[in-house]
Amino acid sequence: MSDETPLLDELEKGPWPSYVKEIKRAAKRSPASKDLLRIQEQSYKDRVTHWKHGGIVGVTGYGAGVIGRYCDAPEKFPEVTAFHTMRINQPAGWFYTTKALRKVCDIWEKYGSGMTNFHGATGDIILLGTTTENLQPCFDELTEAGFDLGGSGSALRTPAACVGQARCEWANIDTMALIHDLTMTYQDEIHRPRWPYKFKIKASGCPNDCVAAIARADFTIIGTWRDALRIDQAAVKQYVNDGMDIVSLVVNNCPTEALAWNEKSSTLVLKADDCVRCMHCINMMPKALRPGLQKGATILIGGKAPILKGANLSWVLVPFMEITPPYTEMKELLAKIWDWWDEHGKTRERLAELIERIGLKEFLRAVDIKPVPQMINKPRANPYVFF
Amino acid sequence: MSDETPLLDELEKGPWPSYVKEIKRAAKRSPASKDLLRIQEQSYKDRVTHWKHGGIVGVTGYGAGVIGRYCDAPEKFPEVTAFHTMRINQPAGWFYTTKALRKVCDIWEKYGSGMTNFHGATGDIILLGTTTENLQPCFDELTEAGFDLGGSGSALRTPAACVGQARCEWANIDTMALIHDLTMTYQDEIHRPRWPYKFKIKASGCPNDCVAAIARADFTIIGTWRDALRIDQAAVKQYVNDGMDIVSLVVNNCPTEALAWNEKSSTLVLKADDCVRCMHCINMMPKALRPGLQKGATILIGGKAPILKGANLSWVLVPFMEITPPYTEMKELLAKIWDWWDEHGKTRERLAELIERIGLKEFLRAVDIKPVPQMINKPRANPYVFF
Amino acid sequence: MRKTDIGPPDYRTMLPDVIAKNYGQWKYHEIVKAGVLKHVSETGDEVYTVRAGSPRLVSIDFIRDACDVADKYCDGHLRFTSRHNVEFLTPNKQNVEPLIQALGKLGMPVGGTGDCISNIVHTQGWIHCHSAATDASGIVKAIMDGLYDHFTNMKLPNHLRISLACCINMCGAIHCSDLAVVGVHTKPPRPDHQKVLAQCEIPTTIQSCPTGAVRRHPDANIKSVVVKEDLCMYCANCFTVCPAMPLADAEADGVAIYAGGKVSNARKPPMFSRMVVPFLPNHPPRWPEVVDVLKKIVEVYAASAKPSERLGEWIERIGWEAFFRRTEIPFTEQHIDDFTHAVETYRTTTQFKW
Amino acid sequence: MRKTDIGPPDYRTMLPDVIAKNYGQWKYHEIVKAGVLKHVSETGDEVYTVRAGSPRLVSIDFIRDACDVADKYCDGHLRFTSRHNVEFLTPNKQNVEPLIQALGKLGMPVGGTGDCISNIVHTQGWIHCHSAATDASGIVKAIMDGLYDHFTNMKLPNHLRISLACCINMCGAIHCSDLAVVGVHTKPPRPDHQKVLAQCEIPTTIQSCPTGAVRRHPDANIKSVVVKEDLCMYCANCFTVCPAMPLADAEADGVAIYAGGKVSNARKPPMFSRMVVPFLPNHPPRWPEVVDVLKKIVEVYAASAKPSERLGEWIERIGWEAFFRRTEIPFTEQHIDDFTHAVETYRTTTQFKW
Ligand code: SRM
Ligand code: SRM
Ligand code: SRM
Ligand code: SRM
Ligand code: SF4
Ligand code: SF4
Ligand code: SF4
Ligand code: SF4
Ligand code: SF4
Ligand code: SF4
Ligand code: SF4
Ligand code: SF4
Repeated sequence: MSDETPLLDELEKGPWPSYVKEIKRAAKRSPASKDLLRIQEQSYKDRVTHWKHGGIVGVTGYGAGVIGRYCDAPEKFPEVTAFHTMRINQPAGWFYTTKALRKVCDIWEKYGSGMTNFHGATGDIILLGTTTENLQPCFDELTEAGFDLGGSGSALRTPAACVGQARCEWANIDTMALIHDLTMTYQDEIHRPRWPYKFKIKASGCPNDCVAAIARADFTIIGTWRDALRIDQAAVKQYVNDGMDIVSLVVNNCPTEALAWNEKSSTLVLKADDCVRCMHCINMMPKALRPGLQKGATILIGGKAPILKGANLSWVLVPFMEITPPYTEMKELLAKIWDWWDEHGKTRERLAELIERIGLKEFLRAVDIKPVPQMINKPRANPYVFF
Repeated sequence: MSDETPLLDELEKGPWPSYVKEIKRAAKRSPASKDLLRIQEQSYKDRVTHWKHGGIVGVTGYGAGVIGRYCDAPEKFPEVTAFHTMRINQPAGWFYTTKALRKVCDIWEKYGSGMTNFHGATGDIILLGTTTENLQPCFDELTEAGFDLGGSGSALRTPAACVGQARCEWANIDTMALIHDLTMTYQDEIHRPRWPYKFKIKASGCPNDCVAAIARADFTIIGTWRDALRIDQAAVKQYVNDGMDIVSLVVNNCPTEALAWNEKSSTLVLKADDCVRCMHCINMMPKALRPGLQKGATILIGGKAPILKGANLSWVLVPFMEITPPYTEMKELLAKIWDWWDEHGKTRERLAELIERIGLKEFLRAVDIKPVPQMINKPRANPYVFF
Repeated sequence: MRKTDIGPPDYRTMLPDVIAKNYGQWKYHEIVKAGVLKHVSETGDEVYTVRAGSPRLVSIDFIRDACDVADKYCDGHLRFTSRHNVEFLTPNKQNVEPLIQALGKLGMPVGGTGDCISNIVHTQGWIHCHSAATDASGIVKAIMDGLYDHFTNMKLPNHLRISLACCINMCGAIHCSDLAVVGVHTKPPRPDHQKVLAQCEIPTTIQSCPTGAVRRHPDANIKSVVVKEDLCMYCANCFTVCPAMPLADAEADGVAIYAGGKVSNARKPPMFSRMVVPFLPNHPPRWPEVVDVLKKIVEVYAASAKPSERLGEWIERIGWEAFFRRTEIPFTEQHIDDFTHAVETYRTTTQFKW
Repeated sequence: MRKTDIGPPDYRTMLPDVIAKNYGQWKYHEIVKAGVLKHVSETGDEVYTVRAGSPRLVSIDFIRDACDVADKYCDGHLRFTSRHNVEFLTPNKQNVEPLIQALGKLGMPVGGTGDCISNIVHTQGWIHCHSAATDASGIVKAIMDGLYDHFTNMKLPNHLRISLACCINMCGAIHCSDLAVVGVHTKPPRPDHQKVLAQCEIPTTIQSCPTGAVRRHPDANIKSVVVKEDLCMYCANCFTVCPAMPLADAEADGVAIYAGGKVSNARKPPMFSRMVVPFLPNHPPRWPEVVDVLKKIVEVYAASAKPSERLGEWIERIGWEAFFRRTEIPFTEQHIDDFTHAVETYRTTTQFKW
């Protein structure tokens, strides 16, 4: 069968780096990648996928971390007959030494297609495509090198953190330390699926939410502060002198009218009680404004994609939680949530969907948290109340 | 049994006119009103109602217009054993000659309790409390006097109009003429229930919606205009000279930033394309601003109270309809809506609930109106689309 | 012979001359003072409107009194408003003060215009309805006494509309009012097995329940229904179709208070009223707890809202958490929506006030 | 012996010195130019970050190239971002330009910071997923080529995030993106009666359908399922649990485009992306229709939004009717929600633009 890939070749053109080039590079040494290229060209012709559901494949002792894949035309594409991916848990914040990365590359050159995703949408390193036989030895060498598998299936998925205090002045919590700790604490939950469905945890250091935790995590941790944000009036003046139209760019964009510009004293006036910590003014004037000093996190729950009952954004469960090792309060909360979900959840029912079905009231009772207005945007409009 | 009403007597105190005084006045001549007072006192003691469901009572040839009522203790309150109300269709806009009103009073003195509601929440005159025997003769004298019954049950309910062009400079349509015409056209639909449930029509002359049509009518007619609102700059200046802070009170309250205040020329600048005709600026400066000249109405549907599936506000069906006698376009639309609702609606299913159940798409096809973005605030967020 | 389907009188036969003459030609209006409107026509004509409060539940004597005033000052015409106030219209400025005097004598308060609290749209209650979970006219009287000054003055940020319905059928269409008082049951219906068969269609009754709480009686010999109490939300649909399952209960019935609704499209689109107090007991004759909560909310609103801001617009601006803090109304489980679109009310952001 | 549950490497072993030293002490940052960040610490230390675009689907050679650069200029460290860009960090200002040169040689564009279009979060597509209704990396490449200048420049009102998912499972979590491209099927699954019994649990398969479209095969002898086509919304849940009912179809599969979502809490709370184009055909290799629509939207947005206004904030301000008018995208039945909370999307006000 021909090795020509006229359609894919079109995707080598243009300024953006080309994944087709990448597959071709890998194909030089990996027959699997060669067939990957060919089967992709086939899909470009047919305009359908040529992959089938994977059976249960994996490594001893784990129920997660490998996505099984088989192609639907092994006779045409023998080298990708089986083409499983391994999800490798990234170090929190996605920092690497080149030494560690090269090691992963060497192992994958030996056991896999040489193709990867840096990174998967959840955050893992995705080692894309190997055979069933190679899974175990590849895993063994990876653990030797200090890496382990991430989550898949009805398990806790690999938690993720924004860069946080490692390189961001706005991090109200140490997201990387927290996520590393949780990941280590919940190795069993990550590797051995036992729940109604997947569960995701993500942590951002401030409401900018640079890991999109509120949209993608059943359990969303977002750094915040209780006191007033800090203002360096001199630096504010500097921005204004440098020509920033502070009123239209900053003051008028405050969602709660918490800011005012005092022309006379050319100072920025904050009504701290009205600030909802949206970050906008801080984002606009990083040299002049900073989060407050009483730092902690808001815990939100329920974020997920549309399957099955529609997408959810996480909503506020705990307005403020102090975030200090060993994170006991958070872990106790997670335990209560998982118990309740495990007990009442149907198969493929995410936490948010279970709460929608059974009611937030029941949930709050189960995790014994008392209702506060911060949990809602607005009270009920209907008169259909249970007493 | 005692005629003392110590509890009700408390409600004769205080500055607001007292309905208890009113019942006592009626009681002077009406034994029924005397027992009404006593049964009300009873309820004030027991803190429960003493009225029972009414059977089907009414006048010959009509299925609507009378609400049957019986008390649950005829032995104690014989005079209100049967105490039905008659709903009398008000003249559009609730204008009366004293002659007409006195006539109604005389008839009601003769046949009823002498107690009334001016008016009922739908808009009818409510003649509150009479016996089954008196219904027909009372009705006959009322029709002689030029009055007729309104709607009840699963019928078209008495339509209502704001005062409109009779005494309001903002009326974009002649609400009273329209509502009178519709009421006359649909006498049969009003008097002979035949639908899955009730149906209500209300018309307001502008988006201030002084009959709360958007909240209370399945078919909501609200006057509007297509061109730019009219500005009398001289009158604007006058307001400003009289000390109105036009920027904070008017300009800044425009929901779409369609207004600007030009300090130099001290003129009010309108971006007509951005105006959503909310009325605020006009409301604030009635002497300077007026609706435009291309007048018509927006038709909205679905408004209702919570029973059964929750309350609805009416939503836009026809962004702009010209409103001129004989209102053919509107009547054709009503016919299509009623046919579809009649065919698909379950018992006690209001139009909005049927649309929620079957889908707006189906409804639009049935009444053949093509979808426009004005019908929605925002497109779907979910990916669950039927093609 | 008998007349039917003649419809209501033609409104044109009911109009005062000045209205008929200037119909559709009004140019502008001003509020002369609380309760007095002046409308000016393109023709130069003027009409003064004096608006007076009414209990709505009135005797024919009341109507006749009003007619007497109208005959004296308004050439024998008057009208009622969509909120049940009475309006006396006259082209003669001179008539205005005497009119006000005359209404004073009748005990009819003049007001209800502009930035005020107008009449309360309300319903039947214990006066006439079998479905009532509370009274209507009685609470309304108590509330209007308590807020009387706001009817006769115009010192609020914008007008404030109060409505009351004696059960959740909400005949007052109170679901979009600045302040709404609604009668609620808090105990399930008690089917009367003697009467059910006689008075009710059992299948219809079972169907009527939105939560499926009404079930056939387990004992096949008893032709009646039972209520699964934990599923019941006391909506009374079953009672509406089956009189033999009353919910009324002296202790368990009372009122809930909702706030922040509006109907007009001015500035913000129309909004639903939302729960602020899930339950207050029925304490006739004057429902003091209800009056106090409403007064408190009006006070805080009047003190802190901006000009033109409706109650609901103000709450949206400051946030519900701030509303509960400032009004000192306790927040409970019941405030959290658990009906069909509940999730749409959850706070899916880190934006909130402490 | 075999190691398990060791977890990921400790991030502390992966940090460059300057990061380890100033961890938690960063004071402020500035964007030196597109793709170059400068963070300044309380200690006075500085770190420069050069951000480079990556196709995400890369060979180990690509990683090794990046490592070479990092060894040369970043003391052997680098990181990846939550949008799959590669970041090279160095305390030495002098290294920045050479770094950029070196990346240029490798064909890695520098940019993705500030008011730009960063990398596209995306998924597997025809490269690896059985569920794909379209490809991922291919469209992404075509789109980034088309919008390349917005990656290397910062001339938008705010940053604009594009995401892509090859089926409505939405692995890219694209449901809150400024612009989202999602693979959709538009024909029901075709159960393969031979395979169903062998490969699928029939009850589970029937249950899996949210609309109840999957039914037992009417012929009791055929142990399989049928699909009630008019109930099917092509969500593929049945296919996820039962491989024997594929939906993939060359003609009927394609992509839908959603817009206006955001995640950050800055100014407006997070928002969902909403449908702007219900269906565009799969036209590999470069999906020109898709690229054109996205370019058009970006153009109109860039031209008319205010500074700091995200795409969705801009649309909310001008209104969806104005959005469709200005972008000249046709409005169809499919845009109107008919799912669970549909009514919440209807326009319950007279406020709209013509
Ligand atoms: C690899 C990855 C996409 C990528 O290219 O990066 C991925 C790939 C798959 N996802 Fe996903 N999901 C991936 C991140 C996500 C995310 C994003 C996230 O985690 O932040 C989401 C949205 C967030 C969420 O969970 O709601 C996501 C929502 C889904 C769903 C819908 C779940 C839902 O409740 O809505 C499914 C369907 C399912 O679970 O059956 C799914 C199912 C799948 C499956 C396993 C397909 C299947 O049904 O078996 C895909 C395997 C593809 C393959 O052949 O490799 N994937 N999936 C991502 C995981 C890589 C990693 O571990 O880092
Ligand atoms: C008399 C009146 C209240 C009043 O004191 O003014 C009234 C009284 C009753 N309404 Fe109403 N409704 C009255 C206006 C309304 C309104 C307001 C309106 O029409 O603008 C509404 C809300 C708007 C709407 O229709 O959604 C209203 C929504 C209901 C409902 C709930 C309907 C729904 O779909 O949500 C019911 C329950 C039912 O229909 O079974 C109801 C049922 C009733 C019944 C017939 C009780 C029953 O279930 O049999 C009440 C008879 C009371 C009695 O004994 O006299 N009434 N009802 C109003 C009619 C007077 C008139 O004709 O002018
Ligand atoms: C007489 C009446 C119409 C009728 O056919 O009966 C009426 C008459 C006027 N309304 Fe109204 N409205 C009347 C019920 C309403 C209602 C319906 C209701 O209250 O149930 C509404 C919607 C209420 C709501 O939004 O919840 C209503 C919302 C308005 C507004 C919008 C105010 C706002 O900012 O939201 C205006 C504009 C204004 O007041 O500046 C308005 C303005 C007016 C004007 C100034 C119109 C004009 O130029 O004549 C009239 C005198 C207002 C005043 O009282 O100061 N009218 N007006 C109704 C008097 C009721 C009463 O006795 O108090
Ligand atoms: C590196 C990264 C975090 C990480 O752990 O990897 C990051 C880093 C920074 N983000 Fe972010 N954000 C990163 C993903 C995100 C995401 C998540 C996403 O895009 O999926 C979001 C939410 C997106 C959304 O809202 O849809 C995000 C929303 C923000 C915002 C809010 C902007 C807004 O007005 O909505 C800011 C503030 C700003 O840009 O002024 C911000 C600001 C920043 C700052 C300035 C924080 C700081 O002081 O260092 C960092 C440089 C921003 C820049 O690129 O100009 N970052 N940022 C991520 C880089 C992704 C990329 O390669 O492009
Ligand atoms: S989420 Fe906040 S703390 Fe984390 S990287 Fe983004 S801006 Fe910094
Ligand atoms: S953080 Fe947001 S809410 Fe707080 S003051 Fe700044 S702009 Fe306003
Ligand atoms: S609705 Fe408009 S036209 Fe009708 S009375 Fe009110 S303000 Fe005037
Ligand atoms: S009517 Fe409303 S939207 Fe139009 S200009 Fe006036 S305030 Fe703005
Ligand atoms: S609100 Fe309820 S109780 Fe009151 S009149 Fe209407 S139906 Fe009767
Ligand atoms: S009151 Fe409502 S919920 Fe309770 S049983 Fe009756 S119908 Fe059902
Ligand atoms: S979005 Fe769908 S097709 Fe794409 S990877 Fe995820 S599950 Fe597979
Ligand atoms: S695609 Fe979805 S809707 Fe269609 S049959 Fe399968 S599960 Fe049901």
